[in-house]
Order: sequence, then structure tokens, then C-alpha cells
Amino acid sequence: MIELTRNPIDYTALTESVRSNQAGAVVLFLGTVREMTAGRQTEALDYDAYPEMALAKLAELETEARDRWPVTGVALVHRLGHLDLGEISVAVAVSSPHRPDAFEAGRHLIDRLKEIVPIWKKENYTDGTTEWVHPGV
Amino acid sequence: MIELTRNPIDYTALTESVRSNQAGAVVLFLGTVREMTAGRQTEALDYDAYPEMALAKLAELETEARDRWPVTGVALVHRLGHLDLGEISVAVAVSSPHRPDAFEAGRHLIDRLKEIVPIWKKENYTDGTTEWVHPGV
Amino acid sequence: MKLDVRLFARARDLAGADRVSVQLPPACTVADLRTALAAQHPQLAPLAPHLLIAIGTDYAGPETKLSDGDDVACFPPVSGG
Amino acid sequence: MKLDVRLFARARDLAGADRVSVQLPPACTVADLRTALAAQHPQLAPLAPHLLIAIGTDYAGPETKLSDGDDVACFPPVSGG
Repeated sequence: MIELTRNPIDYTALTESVRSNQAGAVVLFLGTVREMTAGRQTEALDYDAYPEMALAKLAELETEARDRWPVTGVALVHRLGHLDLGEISVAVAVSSPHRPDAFEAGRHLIDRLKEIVPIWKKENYTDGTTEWVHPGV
Repeated sequence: MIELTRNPIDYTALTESVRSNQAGAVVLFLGTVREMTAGRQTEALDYDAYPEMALAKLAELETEARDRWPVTGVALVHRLGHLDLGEISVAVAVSSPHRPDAFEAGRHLIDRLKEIVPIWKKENYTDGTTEWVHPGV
Repeated sequence: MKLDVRLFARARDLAGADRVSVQLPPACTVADLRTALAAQHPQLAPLAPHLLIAIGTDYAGPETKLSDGDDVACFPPVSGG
Repeated sequence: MKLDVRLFARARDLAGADRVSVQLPPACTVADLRTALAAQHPQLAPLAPHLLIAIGTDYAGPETKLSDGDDVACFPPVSGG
């Protein structure tokens, strides 16, 4: 399952979608809106995407993970729009027969997602300022 | 949350218990009953424990993880009794400000759990035989 | 040729629009587009060296050739997750 | 002294009981217990070299001293998860 959504992510449904009698291991990663970053206090985040390309890149990541690990199920969902503190921005669920593969594939998927999928977040700080996050700029 | 239970594991409640505005990352690991192991077909597993010691060791693992990583929340639950194919035998949930720590702590917790927590599984194979799993014996 | 370039995130905010037009010589490359973008839309100049350029749904390197009608997007480094 | 030893998993199945009594000299160690278990409960002998021994809720090494009234458990390698 590959999805971009403006609604809260149902990570239980996502996890159920990768469970299988062929898998002994399921790894779920959730990214959530953290209050403190580098000493600054966040009030909310806004996520924007280039949707067609983001979906294409998420699908590529699933293929990449299946090529590298014996993965049984993969689900990748990113939320867009305005997110309050503690809300889930991204969920990655992966299952595999044995746990090392599920951990490695899960870690790889979220690392690569953050590198190549065209999604951006804008910080809304409690001091009233806002700022796009563009690593390296 | 540290628990041994004879009921199905509610991993959603477990995950919610570790979510926090201070954490940007949540990693959940589920161990599930896999059908095929080394070419043999499993019908069900029975899990037994030395409960007092298992709870003490699970609590030690939480302390160990908190000593090594800046962990926000930890939850460890193992199910006991008779489990059918696909059911969840163990759940590990961990949250931390940043994702590398959540992945490393989650992986460490399940690896150590399998090494030191006095819980045993008995395979019920589809050929009618049963066998305790005792690595190295 | 004239290319319509989609913008996202801070690039869109700086340009004040979600797409801009860029006038380009025929048979030009992504590197030429980067230069032309900054020259024809000076609000984008501070981001220009950092901008990623995609043709269709794929990232394009500086030597990639551009053709009339290409679906081009241009955006700063991503920060999803 | 006489120690009551709790058994689990295959050790319990082999002994046909969830605890067995072991007769030990005073001031003995976990290594002595392992030997005595196999000698006094020969059904456990095949597992003896693999058995893990715990006093209270902690694993005990071979040189750990045993005392009268210790809460001792004995079991094969664990396989939870």
C-alpha cells in the first residue's frame, strides 16, 4: 500500500495489511511531530508534496526494498497538510520471514523516503515564525 | 509497560502508550507465528514462561535500553499459551526524539529478549509432532 | 522554446506562483534551465544552486537534455518523514 | 541440604514434574547442583550440560554458592520472541 493522505494515518490498518502467515516479523515506523528541534519549539507542521512524483518515488522504494530483502509486505503512507504536535506524519510497515530483514528494510525505507521523496515540511514555531525545512540550504 | 498476557496483544494500545510530543520516532516490532521454519510446517505454537523471572528480565531490558539510548517510551509484551498461525507472540514498542535511536533500541530489545528472557516455545507441526525449541541443544 | 516549470515549497513561496515560464534556446540542458531560472526569475536566485529538477517523475542531472513539452518541476531539498 | 528446583519447558517434560528435590552437601555451588541434578534425576541427564540455572530472578554462574532456602530454577535455553 502506497498512499498520500490528508487524513490521520490509520497505522493499525497499515500494519494489518503487511501481516502474513509467511512473515515472522513486522516492523512499523511512525514519524510524529516533535515539539523541540534544535532548541526551538514547534507548534505545528505543514507538509506539502509534488504528489505524482511522490507516489512514483514511494513505489520505487517498495521495489528497491523487495529487490534487496525477502520482504513479505510493504506499506508506505505519508500525510500532507497541517499536523499538530504528536500527530503521525509518516508510517512505514514491513514484514518478512525473519526479523533482521524487517528491521533493515524498514530503516532503509524511511531513510530513503527522507532523501528522495518530494515532500517538504514547514515549521510553525511557537514564536509565530514559519520556515520551510530544506536540508543543506 | 511490561506485561505477560494470555490474551491477544493489543499493539495499538502499546504503540499509543509510547507516543509523545517529545518523540519524533516510534518503532514497533511484532513477532508473529510463521508457517514455515526450516522446511517444516507449523500449525501452532505454545509459549511457556517462568513468569516472575521473565517480568524481572523484561524490566531489566527496559532499563538497559534507557541507559544506552535517549528513549522516551518503552513497552514490552509477550504472549503465553497457545497461538495459531499469524498471531502475535511478542510486541516491542519504543519511541525516541530521533529515528536512529528508536530503531537501534527496538532491535536491541527484541534481540536481548530472545537471549535472556525465560520464555520457551513448543512447535506444533502439521505432521502431528511437537517439539520444544531450545537453541543449541 | 518556452517551458512551464512547476515549483514547490520555498521555491513556490519565493516566486509567488506554483509555476513559472522559462525561455530557453532549443537543445538545452537542465544546467541551462537552472541558469535561466535564476536569470529570468531573480526571486529564485538565492535557492538556485540548491534546486532539484525533475522531468516527469524522475530527477534529472545537469546534462539531461530538455525537450519542448517536458513536464518539468523544480524544488528545494526534500524534508518529508 | 535439600533444594527444591523449579523446572520449565523440556526439563519439566523430561522430569514429568514442575519441580524436583535435589540433595546437596552444604556450601555447594551451582556447578555441584548441575552434577547432582543429572545424578539424582537421570531423565534430565541429556539436557544437563545445556541447563541454565537461576537463583531468584537472576542467572547464576557455575561458581555461585547455593544456600538453604534459595529459590532455584533450572531450564533449557530460552526461545521466546
